[in-house]
Amino acid sequence: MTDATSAGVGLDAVNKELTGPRGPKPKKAFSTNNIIIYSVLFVVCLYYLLPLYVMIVTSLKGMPEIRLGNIFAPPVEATFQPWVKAWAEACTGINCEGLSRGFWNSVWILIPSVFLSIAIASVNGYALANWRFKGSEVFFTILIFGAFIPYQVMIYPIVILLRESGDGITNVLQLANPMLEAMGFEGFGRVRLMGSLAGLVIVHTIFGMPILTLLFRNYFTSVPEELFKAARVDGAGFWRIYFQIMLPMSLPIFVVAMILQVTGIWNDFLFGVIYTKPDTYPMTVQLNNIVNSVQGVREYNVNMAATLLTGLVPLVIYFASGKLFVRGIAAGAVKG
Amino acid sequence: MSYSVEIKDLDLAFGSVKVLQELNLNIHEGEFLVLLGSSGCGKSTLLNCIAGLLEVTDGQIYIKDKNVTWAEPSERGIGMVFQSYALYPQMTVRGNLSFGLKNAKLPKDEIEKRVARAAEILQIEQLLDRKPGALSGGQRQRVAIGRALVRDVDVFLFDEPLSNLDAKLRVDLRVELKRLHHQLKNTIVYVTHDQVEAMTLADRIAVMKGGKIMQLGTPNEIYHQPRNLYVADFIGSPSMNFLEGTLDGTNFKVDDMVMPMSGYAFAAPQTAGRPAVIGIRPEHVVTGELVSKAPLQYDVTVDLVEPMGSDTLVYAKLGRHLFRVRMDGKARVDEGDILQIGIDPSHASLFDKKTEDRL
Amino acid sequence: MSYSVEIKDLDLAFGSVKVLQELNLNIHEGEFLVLLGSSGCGKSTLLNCIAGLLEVTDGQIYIKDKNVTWAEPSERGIGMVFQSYALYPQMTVRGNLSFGLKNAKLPKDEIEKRVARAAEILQIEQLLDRKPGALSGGQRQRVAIGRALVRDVDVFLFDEPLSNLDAKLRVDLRVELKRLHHQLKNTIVYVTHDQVEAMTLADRIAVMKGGKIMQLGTPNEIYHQPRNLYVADFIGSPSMNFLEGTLDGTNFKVDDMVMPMSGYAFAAPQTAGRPAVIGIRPEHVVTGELVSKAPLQYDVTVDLVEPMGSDTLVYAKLGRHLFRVRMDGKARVDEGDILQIGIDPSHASLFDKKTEDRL
Amino acid sequence: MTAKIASIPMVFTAVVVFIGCTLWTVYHSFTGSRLLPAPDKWVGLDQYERLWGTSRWLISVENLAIYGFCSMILSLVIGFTLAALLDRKIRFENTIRTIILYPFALSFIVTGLAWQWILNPSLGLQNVVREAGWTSFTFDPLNNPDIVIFGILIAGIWQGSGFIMVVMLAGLRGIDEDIWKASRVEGIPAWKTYIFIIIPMMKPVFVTALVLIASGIIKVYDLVVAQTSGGPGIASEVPAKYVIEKMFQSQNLGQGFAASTMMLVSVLIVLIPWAYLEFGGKKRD
Amino acid sequence: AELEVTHWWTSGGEAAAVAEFAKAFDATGNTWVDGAIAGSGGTARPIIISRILGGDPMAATQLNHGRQAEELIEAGMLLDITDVAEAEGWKDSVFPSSLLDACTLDGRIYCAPVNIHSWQWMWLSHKAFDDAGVAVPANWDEFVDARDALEAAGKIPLAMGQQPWQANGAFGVMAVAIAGTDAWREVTVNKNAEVAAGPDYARVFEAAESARSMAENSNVQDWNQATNLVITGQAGAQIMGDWAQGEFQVAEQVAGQDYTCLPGLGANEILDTAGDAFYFPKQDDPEIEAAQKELAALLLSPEVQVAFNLKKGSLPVRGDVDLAAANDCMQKGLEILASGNVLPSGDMSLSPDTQGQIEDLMVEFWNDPSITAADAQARYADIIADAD
Ligand SMILES: Nc1ncnc2c1ncn2[C@@H]1O[C@H](COP(=O)(O)OP(=O)(O)OP(=O)(O)O)[C@@H](O)[C@H]1O
Ligand SMILES: Nc1ncnc2c1ncn2[C@@H]1O[C@H](COP(=O)(O)OP(=O)(O)OP(=O)(O)O)[C@@H](O)[C@H]1O
Ligand SMILES: [Mg+2]
Ligand SMILES: [Mg+2]
Repeated sequence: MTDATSAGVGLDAVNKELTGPRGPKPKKAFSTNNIIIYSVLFVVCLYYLLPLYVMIVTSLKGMPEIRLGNIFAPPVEATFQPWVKAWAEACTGINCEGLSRGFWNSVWILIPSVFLSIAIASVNGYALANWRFKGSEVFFTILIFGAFIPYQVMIYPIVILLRESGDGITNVLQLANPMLEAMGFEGFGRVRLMGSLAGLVIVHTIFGMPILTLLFRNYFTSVPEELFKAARVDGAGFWRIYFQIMLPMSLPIFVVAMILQVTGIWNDFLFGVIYTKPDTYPMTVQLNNIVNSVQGVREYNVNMAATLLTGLVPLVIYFASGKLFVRGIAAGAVKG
Repeated sequence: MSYSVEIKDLDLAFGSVKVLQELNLNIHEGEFLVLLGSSGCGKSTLLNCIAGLLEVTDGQIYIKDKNVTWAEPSERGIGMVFQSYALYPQMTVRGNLSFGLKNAKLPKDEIEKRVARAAEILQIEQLLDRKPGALSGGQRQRVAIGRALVRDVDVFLFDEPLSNLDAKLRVDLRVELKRLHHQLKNTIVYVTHDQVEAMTLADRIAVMKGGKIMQLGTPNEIYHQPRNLYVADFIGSPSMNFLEGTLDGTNFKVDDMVMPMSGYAFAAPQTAGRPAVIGIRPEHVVTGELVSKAPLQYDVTVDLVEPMGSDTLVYAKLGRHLFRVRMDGKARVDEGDILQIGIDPSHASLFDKKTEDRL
Repeated sequence: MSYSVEIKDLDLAFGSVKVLQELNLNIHEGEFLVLLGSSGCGKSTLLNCIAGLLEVTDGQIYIKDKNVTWAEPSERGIGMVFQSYALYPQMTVRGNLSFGLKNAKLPKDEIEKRVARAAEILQIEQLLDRKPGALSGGQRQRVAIGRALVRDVDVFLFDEPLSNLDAKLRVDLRVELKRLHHQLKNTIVYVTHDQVEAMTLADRIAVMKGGKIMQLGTPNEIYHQPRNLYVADFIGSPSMNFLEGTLDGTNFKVDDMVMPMSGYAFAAPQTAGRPAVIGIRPEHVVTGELVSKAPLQYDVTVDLVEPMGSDTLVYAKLGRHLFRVRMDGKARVDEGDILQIGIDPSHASLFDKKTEDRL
Repeated sequence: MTAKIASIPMVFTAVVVFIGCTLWTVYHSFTGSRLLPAPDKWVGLDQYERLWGTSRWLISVENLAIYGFCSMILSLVIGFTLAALLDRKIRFENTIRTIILYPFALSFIVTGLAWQWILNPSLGLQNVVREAGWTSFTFDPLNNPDIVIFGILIAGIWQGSGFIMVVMLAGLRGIDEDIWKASRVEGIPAWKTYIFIIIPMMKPVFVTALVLIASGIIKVYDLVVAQTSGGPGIASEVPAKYVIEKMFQSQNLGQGFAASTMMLVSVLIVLIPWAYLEFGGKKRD
Repeated sequence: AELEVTHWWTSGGEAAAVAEFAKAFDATGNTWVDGAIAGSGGTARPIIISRILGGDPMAATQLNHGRQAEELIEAGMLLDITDVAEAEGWKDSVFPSSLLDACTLDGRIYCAPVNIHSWQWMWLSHKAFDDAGVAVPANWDEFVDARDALEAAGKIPLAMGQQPWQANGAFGVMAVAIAGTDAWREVTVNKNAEVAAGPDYARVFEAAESARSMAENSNVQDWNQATNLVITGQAGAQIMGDWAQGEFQVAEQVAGQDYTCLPGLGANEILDTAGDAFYFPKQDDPEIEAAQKELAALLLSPEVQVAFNLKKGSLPVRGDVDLAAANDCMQKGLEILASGNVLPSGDMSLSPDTQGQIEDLMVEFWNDPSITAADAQARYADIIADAD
């Protein structure tokens, strides 16, 4: 009974094999379904790639060619002049340093902002996930609501807040001045938050906080609670658990947060324009300046080169990080 | 022919990973066949092939003598029940039951009739207007079965339908399922990794390992005459005791003990000095008064006692080997006691050491 | 006093949900105490209270006669092992074992000595430089135990340490754990919802339900003298058979059957006509030759047979009641057969129908 | 304790910045503040009356409504459709997903400029089509006040729909594989499964996506500034731009605050039902 | 000392003019840190103001003088440079004196006017009219008559950028030219809504309506792009302030030969005297304050005035400088100035808020052909009635 393969059955089976289908179902390479799916995707890809293509092509053309030709046509004579000009020569007012100035400003804004905002948000997330205290959820809820408050509501009061807290810090620091001066050191000068790099870093930290905190909180919540308990039983405190247990475990989410912040801060325009001064303008503001400083005709090629240059950093980061970015967005967004 | 499902030379590979290899299996009409194996051995894969949810790499599948190798799942006359129930959460129970029928454009009253019948069989009439979210695990499981039931199919496929339930409920539903099978007499292919479930439910069990069927047989055959070491070890809890030694004619030698295997039914005459493994189930080791009746008797030292209520499991030292002995729940033994045990070789199994096959 | 852990009037609430209520529990020095109960009954919560990971709402906790109600987890002299192992994934095994000691600022050579000793006891010396990711489930569990071990604590707390492992490994580790306890003689508080684990491991079991302890006693007491219906039903698989009836003097009447309960040890003299429930374990129902020796004998019809290898579970109809009978694995019974069974009332348990308490 | 100290930045941000600044703004919207905040020049609802009597504000609101509605619908539809297509085990999935998502890494300034260029009628798309022979072809959304907002929409969708697609894709991947199997066994065609089973199951994902889109919509500013500066005329003005200009350019803070308060109110209208569903619902079950 | 100076002069001619300031200032041993903000005053002003408010002021900044700075002065955020003005004798040299009045609040002077800009110009392309085969018009009515010919020749009759202030400015020019000075004064200075709703202004709105239709095909954004249309002969004319002059100059075109400038649309030769001024936000560093004052004095010095205004295409604020190098159009302007045909700028009479409202209205009107002249006039009168 176990192996009921009598001769008859065997024969029968052979007959069946000769007649019936066997193995994988043959696939039509061009089933209607596939044709529809792939052609839709093809068109979609065109739509998404078109602007990039046009920007690149345009940035490589000379002005005469642009005026005559078709924006989709590849450059007849590729020139990198627009790129050079955008990077180093384009003028705003009498500054003709192009985007290069903005680039370094952006870098100097970016590094501390990313670092500080991630540091604070990750500690927040960690505290919210593992060290809930009375009211912590309330603050968290407010924070999340904050993510949806239009920036316009807060821009002006923050100007005042920055000024006042700058003055406040100044006052506190200057209390020490007599002593310092007595000791032969130079006293503290006036601390300015508004218009300074520090101010912008604070603003970015504040506005990055809701989303990042949410991201970190979700992540740390998904870390098994028992790990945290085990560490407590092992006698580790708040910071030790954070640094020795949580931090090493959460590299992926830190990478994700970093990508989000780098792109977010790099792309910021509103805060850059309001909370900085020309010396410290980030690249996006510089870009807007260059594009809007029309001298005679609009130099579309230079504008496009400048645009591409500005987008380059986030694009490079985005392409380099590839799947992580996607995973991070998904992890942070869907759970939230 | 009376086969309900026939699988011929089935191969299945994910990319270069061969999950099923040259698999042959015939399932009788009305049979309750359980696919049993540890995690990752390819049980679900095989079931999905039968259902048509996976495309085979090679081989053929017949259901009711029809070659369905290329057929769509819905054309195969199968119903399927999943471990996670896979109920449509936003539809009521009634919606869940009737969705497939509506889709097949059955007349309304026919749909109603079938839903009512399934609900009656499964005793879920009063739940018809609830959503799955408002059901307990067992009720959900029943709805999932109902969804297969209404479709009036020949073959039911179950993929670990009870694994998500807690122990008590699992036992209850197991009984119910068995009763349902008696009532409906459909062919059932049932995947599980729980050997108790397999033993209690199956007409026949196919023990799988690494994409191959190790043994196909009734629960009794599998339990008492495991065809190889793997099956012997996999089936039974507490598991079989194994002692390594050599087989010399009909004598099995372990260290300096000699066990005459005269009562054992060898599959073939044995060569002398063959390295072999003997397997003895804990419950086949007798103690107390019965020892005197056993052909072989040994003294063992009790190492550890596990009282389990109805039984007591004793871990005892037989020479350098640890030996599991199952005793009555009321037996009083303590660690360090010397215990007399008796073994009947006719209840034992012998395996070749190298091939691991039954001798 | 020789109590290792004392819990006095413990209350714990999450918001308005009272999870533990007026709970009192004393655990002896060196005792293996198991907290047993179904999911959500508050076992882990109680354990976390002892560990100091949850703040109690009311009551006191003493460990080694010291009031630790407000102490930090690390100051309580406890070690804890979790279901998910909770190993620090980025540290090696050695790092995992020494983390707590480093926190306590122990000298380096002392740390090394302790780690080496724990590794030896648990036989994980060769794993010390691996990361948890490269360990099997059982090895991870051992490391988790090691982490508690190195800290030289008085009380070990285990929260379902074996639930994540597969059946075979669970049995093996259970045995190891028991052996370890014999060797170390620490106090152990062990949470599980698996009654087999509880029965086999415990010196005493505390059966919990809804945040209260239903019964505290040795496995034997719990199994044979369950203090109420809940415990009786919860412990034992297959579970107890219950028949409802009335108690008249020493006679228990079910429908038209009368069972003289002369052998039963009543806790108090009984009033006549009291509604009661009798509970009989399936293995206390005898069949075959033994029937003639039993004080009570009945004929039953076999309804369903579940072969389980070593045993066969028979569902039989006694009057209108379904009755589970455990028979030998080799017994041959079929559905529809008439079976003679014998019951010894001295092995049965009687419960009040209303209060559900043992009579 | 340490936890509380470590949370000070968060508490500060939540209370002082988010609540404090919001209340400050709301309060000052009832004053006649000009260039400088004038807390003592109480004018009651005057600012709001003027606001709702200003055609530029009305157009801004109308634009935002059109933009918001279309971009919600389109983002959801496009995002879901693309996610569903990508979920069909197609080849080059990673490449295509990367292509669809990359605009999300670009700023609105960059997006606006790129599309301004493509939609430029004398040099861009329209010109190309005309040169290709279809001389009557007209596609100049950025210069036509009636449809300029759709020109912005094209760019907005381009930038943001990839993100929604990823969210949807994650949602789709989160659906129990067995559900698909069950529907296949029952012979339900894929499109029906999507519509009747998958989409209803993804309700939370849709809600999340919707909230994400909505919170972005209300902040639309950079895009308009870069692409049209609100033109032609005031045809593509949006509330955020109105606020900024009233506050700083017209030096009428009170008016700007009133407008931003209205923006806040509209956010709350979207957010509160969501929060109620999301958090209130959880407590009940 | 290093002084950061913010301004929004970023077009070709403007940038060249600023460079003159910077050069002169750097020559004094100080450093001009240029803080150009591209876009227009609309983009730049928020930034400038938020920085002053935020306690991080620049050392000097361009602002249109007039009422924009009033509150800043009241709040004590701007430096009082009365002493510089007195030392330099601005009272006598600044002409017309209304410019200095605009910098004065309660008798103190807070800003240094640097140029006079008047809006009242129309720029006409000779090439365009030649191509169309009509003579270059000498006034608005002639221009309107030439419309058909221009269109027939494929020209845009009137070039118009899309920036809001352009529409507003063009309307202002028409108001002065068509409604006449008195009506204009009544409306702008006295805020008389009746006049605004009256027949004089009705004619203005009608003219604006026809201008609107003439500018229909002008799809450029920035004013200088519109100017460029005129320079290249694609458009017939543009109504734009004298700063457009700079663009013609950069393009090396010659007034009277390549293009013609018509003050007051050829109807009413009068100029308003708007202009740019520099303010000096208060700093707490005395060294910087000194440099600020130095800069203030420098900005009005005759040589710098000449150099700057030649490049910028605007008129100097001093009556006593020699602008022999100035071209045809500038000379015309100087003559009108000298004859005293001047009006105060709207900036000086209307609050930014009111201007903003008018601007919004104009932008809407210019871009939406469905708004009739009468509608627009009614709304205009409402705004004037509410103006403060
Ligand atoms: N889509 C897939 N791609 C690649 N490998 C797969 C895929 N699905 C399953 N496998 C592999 O095939 C093998 C068999 O998987 P299958 O799901 O059939 O196991 P199973 O016996 O059902 O196990 P379980 O009891 O855990 O459900 C496993 O090793 C698994 O890793
Ligand atoms: N943080 C919490 N907030 C609110 N309720 C909780 C929390 N933790 C546990 N509970 C509730 O307390 C009860 C007891 O939980 P506990 O974890 O102690 O159960 P358990 O007996 O360990 O169950 P299991 O066997 O599933 O682990 C449950 O009903 C649970 O829902
Ligand atoms: Mg499986
Ligand atoms: Mg638990």
